Amino acid sequence: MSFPWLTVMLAVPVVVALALAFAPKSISATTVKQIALGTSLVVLVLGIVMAIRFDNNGGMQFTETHDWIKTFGAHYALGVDGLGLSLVLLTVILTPVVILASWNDGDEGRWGPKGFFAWILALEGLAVGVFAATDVFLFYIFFEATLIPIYFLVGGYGGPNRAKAAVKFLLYNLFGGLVMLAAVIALYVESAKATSGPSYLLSDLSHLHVGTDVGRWMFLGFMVAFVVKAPLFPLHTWLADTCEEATPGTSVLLVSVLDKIGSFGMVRFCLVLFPEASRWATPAVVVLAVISIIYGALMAIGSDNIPRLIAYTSVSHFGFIVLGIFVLNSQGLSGANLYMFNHGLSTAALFLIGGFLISRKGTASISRMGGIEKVAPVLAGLFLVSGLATLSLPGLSPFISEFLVIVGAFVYSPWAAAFAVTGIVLAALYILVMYQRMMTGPGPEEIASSPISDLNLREIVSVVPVIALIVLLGFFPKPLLDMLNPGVQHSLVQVGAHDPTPTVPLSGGSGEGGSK
Amino acid sequence: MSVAPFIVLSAILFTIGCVGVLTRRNAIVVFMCVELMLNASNLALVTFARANGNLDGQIAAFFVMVVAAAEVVVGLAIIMNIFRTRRSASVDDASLLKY
Amino acid sequence: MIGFWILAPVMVACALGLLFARKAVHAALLLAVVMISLAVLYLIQDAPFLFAVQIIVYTGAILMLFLFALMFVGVDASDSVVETIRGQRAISTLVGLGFGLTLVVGLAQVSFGTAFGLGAANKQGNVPAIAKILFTRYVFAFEVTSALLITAAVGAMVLAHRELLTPKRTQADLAAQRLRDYAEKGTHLGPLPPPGVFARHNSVDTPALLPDGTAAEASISRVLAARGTVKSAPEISGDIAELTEGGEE
Amino acid sequence: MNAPALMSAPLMHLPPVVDPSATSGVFSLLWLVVALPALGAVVLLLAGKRADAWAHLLGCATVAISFLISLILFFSLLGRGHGDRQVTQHLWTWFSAGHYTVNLDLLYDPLSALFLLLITGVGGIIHVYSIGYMEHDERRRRFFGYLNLFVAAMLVLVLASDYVGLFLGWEGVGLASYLLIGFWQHKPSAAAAAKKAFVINRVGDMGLFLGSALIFVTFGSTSFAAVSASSHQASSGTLTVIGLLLLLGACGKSAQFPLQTWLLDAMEGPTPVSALIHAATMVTAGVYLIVRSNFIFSLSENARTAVIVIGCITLLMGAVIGCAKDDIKKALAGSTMSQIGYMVLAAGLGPAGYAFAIFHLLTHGFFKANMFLGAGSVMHGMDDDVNMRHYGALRKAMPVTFATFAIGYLAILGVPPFAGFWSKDKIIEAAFGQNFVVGLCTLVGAGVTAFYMTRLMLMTFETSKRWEKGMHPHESPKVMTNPLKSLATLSALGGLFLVNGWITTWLTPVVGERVEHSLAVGSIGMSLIALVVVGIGVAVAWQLVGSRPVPRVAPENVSVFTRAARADLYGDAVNDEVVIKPGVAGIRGLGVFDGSVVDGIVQGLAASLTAISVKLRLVQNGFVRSYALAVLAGALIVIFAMLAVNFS
Repeated sequence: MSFPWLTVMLAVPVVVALALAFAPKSISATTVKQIALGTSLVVLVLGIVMAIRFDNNGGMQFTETHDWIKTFGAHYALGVDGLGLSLVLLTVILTPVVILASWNDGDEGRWGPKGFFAWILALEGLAVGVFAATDVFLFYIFFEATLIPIYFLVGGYGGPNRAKAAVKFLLYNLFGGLVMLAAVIALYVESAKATSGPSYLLSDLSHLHVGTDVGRWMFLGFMVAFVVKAPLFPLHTWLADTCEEATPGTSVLLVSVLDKIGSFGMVRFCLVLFPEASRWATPAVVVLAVISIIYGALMAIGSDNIPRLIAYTSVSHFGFIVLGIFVLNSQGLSGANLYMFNHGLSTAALFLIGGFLISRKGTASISRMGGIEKVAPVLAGLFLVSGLATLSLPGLSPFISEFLVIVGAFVYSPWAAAFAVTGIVLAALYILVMYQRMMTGPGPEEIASSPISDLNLREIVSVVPVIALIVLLGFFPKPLLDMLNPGVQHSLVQVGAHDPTPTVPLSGGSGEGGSK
Repeated sequence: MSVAPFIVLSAILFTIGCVGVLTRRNAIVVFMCVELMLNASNLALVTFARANGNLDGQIAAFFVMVVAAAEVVVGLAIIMNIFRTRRSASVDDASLLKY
Repeated sequence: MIGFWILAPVMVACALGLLFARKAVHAALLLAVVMISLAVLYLIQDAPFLFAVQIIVYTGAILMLFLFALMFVGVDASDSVVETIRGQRAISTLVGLGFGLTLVVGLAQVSFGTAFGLGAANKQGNVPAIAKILFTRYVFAFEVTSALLITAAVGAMVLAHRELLTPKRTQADLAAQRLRDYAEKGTHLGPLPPPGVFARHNSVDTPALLPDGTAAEASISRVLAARGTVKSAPEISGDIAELTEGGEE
Repeated sequence: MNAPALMSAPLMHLPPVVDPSATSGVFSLLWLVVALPALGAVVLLLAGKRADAWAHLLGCATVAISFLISLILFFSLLGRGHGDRQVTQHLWTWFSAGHYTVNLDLLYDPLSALFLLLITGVGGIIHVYSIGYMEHDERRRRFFGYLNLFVAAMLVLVLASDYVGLFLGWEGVGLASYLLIGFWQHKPSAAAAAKKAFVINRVGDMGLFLGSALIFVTFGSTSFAAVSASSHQASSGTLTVIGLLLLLGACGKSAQFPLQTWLLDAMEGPTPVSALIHAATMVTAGVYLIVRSNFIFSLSENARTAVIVIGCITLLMGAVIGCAKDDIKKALAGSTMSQIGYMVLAAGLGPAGYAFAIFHLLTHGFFKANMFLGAGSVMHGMDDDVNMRHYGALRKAMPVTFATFAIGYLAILGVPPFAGFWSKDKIIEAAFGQNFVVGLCTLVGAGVTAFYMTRLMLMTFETSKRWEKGMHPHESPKVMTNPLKSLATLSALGGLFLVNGWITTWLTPVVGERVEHSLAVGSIGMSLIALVVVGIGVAVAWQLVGSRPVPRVAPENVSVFTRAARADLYGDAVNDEVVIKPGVAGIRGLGVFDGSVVDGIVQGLAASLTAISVKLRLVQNGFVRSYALAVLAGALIVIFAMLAVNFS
């Protein structure tokens, strides 16, 4: 049994978090921050080593399976395939960035910096656990466990009425979680009927063929939880309020990492466990996704608060991701999987830089800002690049995933693609309108009165790697795509969907283009 | 001697006891109705003892009486207390424990 | 069975009376009648021991306790039949009737079959048989009930007990209080004069005579005075004159 | 040697198949052409203040070197045989999903060769010019960084061998134009113009996005080679839809009819930007797209008619707008819009017009850039005042600028020896060959062009002096006039491209054989007619503007046409009315909807729960007897339930 990579990556941050939490009061704030940063870097190194050792078309790797609760058939089973590894990598990359960026955000919160960084590390550990769980029961446990750190992070450190936002967040997600619990229990009942006794292992469950009606109800159970988590149109209102009140670092972890559990869950559980129901529900989900693309974008254009605007852009991007998943073809699914990683990076950059700006200006309302480009060019420049990434400019990584999703949507139905593509125009609008109102123009007079300082070294060091990764993946997405594609083919085979052949068969060998 | 009439009588007495508890407002009368209900059940117990031919019914009735005694003692003490503090023995006056 | 047919209507009537009796004491008495007829029914059903216990313990003790309580509370307390809770009377009669009907109808359909009768069980007499069962199979229950009775007694005592709110007054305090009252308010010092003690009249309502022949107020209790049943001196003097006719005019 | 595949459908001339051979020898330098400006951009943008001293030199150097390489490549391509002029260089596989792979390859063939020369050549000249023009701007390093970024993106656009690669260049160019239009960000109007340009481009890009998606769905790949090989097998309906989508993309980028409003606002940017981006290169990207996708357009008749219609409308609109504008740069922008209308129209004529569209594109690149830079030097002299009504009699004050501007003026009019004459007449000829109405439009357009160009020349250089007080215009420094001279020579000698039809034969491997249309009146006759119409235009302009004193303030009581033309034929008004006002209202309504309805349901749920619990609380009224009643009722219900269960 090889070295338990995933358990170590899961345990290290949680253990350090506990150590920090119960550390003596006398520990100074900077040492807490250094320990937190150090741990997250260690986990990052572990993640990178794991990625290097990952063999692209080796299916589920780094697996560990131990019996946990026999009667339920629940196992402590971990393992990652392409998608799982990419999201684990996203988590371990973003956490040090967030820790570095929100260096002194935790100081005046309720439990001080100790609590702040302890909760962030706990969140990282649990997130890694969620993405690595290959047992539905274990996944559910982690799924609910991740709510707690976010609740305390939002509730303890953040804007004026953060308590209300934290409660709303918790109730919304718990509601989703409970509906999912019903489905998990139903899953137990179904798997108990199977000859081999009840088992929550994904490998066993995927062979389980469930009746159509039961399958559909269970599919809906899972989908409700995931639609709340990856906020789609009707169940999205909690995201904007939470991000408005939370510190930028928490919003990054919430939107870039935790909301991915929703879309990750759809790919990992909905498609694999309930293929027939997924095909049955595709039209409805595609319509819902397209609505949230346009709805999120319009709301973003209309909002006057930076984190709120970024949150609504994420609603629109999640619309794209879910659209990519449920058009059930390889372009769409590869695009969606890639989109999860790219969206994580671009939103993180946007949130963090927005956060630096808000901490400097003291206000988050766009209308009260102006002419910042003259005063803080580096901040404006980085903000523009991350904004361009959000509106998926080619050459930056989100473009490739958005293009693939729209191509996938076009394969599914031209109308879906036509409506989805308006999203790119709305994206251009909300980013550039925001940039124009904040950065350009002479700016209100108070610019002269309170000149804001440009980014300091710490802030630049925290954001630049993310932006570098965005540009790098914009031109060389191949390594990431090679990691994701085998998983995509496997899911498609599992769902029993196949790509339609192009209407005009490619004549002769020159079809693949390129060199003779 | 057939059993049915006794049981029917016991049922009637029990019902009258219930209605008494619900309608009378004097605490002590309510208490008496409770006693009436207990006696009705004793009657049924004794009748069934005879019907089944063993004395368990009667022993049960005996125990009922013992318990009734203990209950009356404590109940009346409570009513005395309420009367001493509230100068009225009406059941409806002790209605502070409400929404 | 005839006994039953006689007693049943009486019991039901008394029970109904219990519902409508205006005075609590009447309700208590009606209950006594019901209990005694019940005792007779026990007797009819070969349960002499319970017959005795019912009469002595239940009616004799518990019901008497009720009467004591009634005396404390005062017979006239809260007898008004006006219903305070809206709709309570109507609904409770309705529900009560429904309940009764369901029971009676239910029981009527149930065939109890012929009774075994307690002949065999009471072979050595009812009481020894009960005792045998009571002290073998139910001995634990028996002990528990005894514990229950003790706690009930202690409970009643605790409930009835009233703490002395002010310090206990000694005899010296009382004497000083009496003198203070006499000094300030002129209240009669020392015990009040006893009632008049005469040859043929020494009952408590005969007033003692002051030297000038008038009745002494303080020698008669206020209650009797209030009630106006106090003998006056002239009434008594009439006897005296007659007895002492021959004496100096 | 791969003769065009004639095996199927002999009657319909088949589009040439893009079948490039791997680069060898000198062609392997192809990637350097793109890499140099890109590297320049990165260095200039990331380097801090210390790069300010040599920033502009690096900027010009990178473009100059890539111009040299393009020249070398051009001549080595010229040296190759007629059929073997398509070369590709595989950089790396960009991304793949399922069996759809997109390679980032560079395709160098006659069409992109010409574009390379235009972009790096004119671009280089404009770089040199902007050294002088941006002399006293403290952020010049950033300006050159953006210019290099633009050149790199435009090169990617013309060298891409795949629609998605083309899209990379396409949006890169859009970003560069956003940055450069909004270069003086402190001016709110510049920032707004930049945003407007980018958003309207993005609306066009939607078309390109969906076009490439449809191409993938139909052909299984988006590389030019694959698509051109099997485009004749696709149904005409799909081809038409693809054509229309690509046309939408082209309209967005080349400011054609529905999406043309941004071009006039783009004049907010510095003049070299207007010259490079909004005259020579970026706005012609749409024409390049149509000509490059000839394997689609030549196979679908109604797609081409749509292109022709759009071309005609824009041609006339641009000309009319050009007549009424007092701002010299906006007048030139109007004329650019109409000249591009000519090119789009030519491209729409199918195989007959592709070569002439590109030829006119080159010549227009020369003389329009020349005139824009001339306008820039006039503004430089009049310290950035753009209103022609404050010019007048600048001929003596700025002789060199006047001379170069005049050459440009003669070229755009189509006066014989100059470049304009050769390219525009060919288009008019081909238009008449297609159908009479289209030909007529081109002729009217030529006439109106003559009118507004003459009006511009007269108001600026000839008429009486109307300078502001204390204004003494002076000739621009050498670094600005030399580029003017070189551009003037180019716009004069541009016609050489056409000598014995060289350009048409040069472009046949890309766009296919040119179908000759014999004209009733012959080509010389057509040129004469065109010259007559131009003469009329000049005369009318002379009569209206030359002979009367030019009022210093734009007169108010003017005909309804002039008022419409001043408002850009209400293009902006239509956009505001149809898109922006309802959009803003819709968004505000959505905000309310989201707050009250979606959130309302959630809050409402919580509120109703508390309301119910308040009602239920009243049941505990404190009376023992009510509780006893409840107990009895409960007992009764239990009995009923048991009876029901047992006896049912």
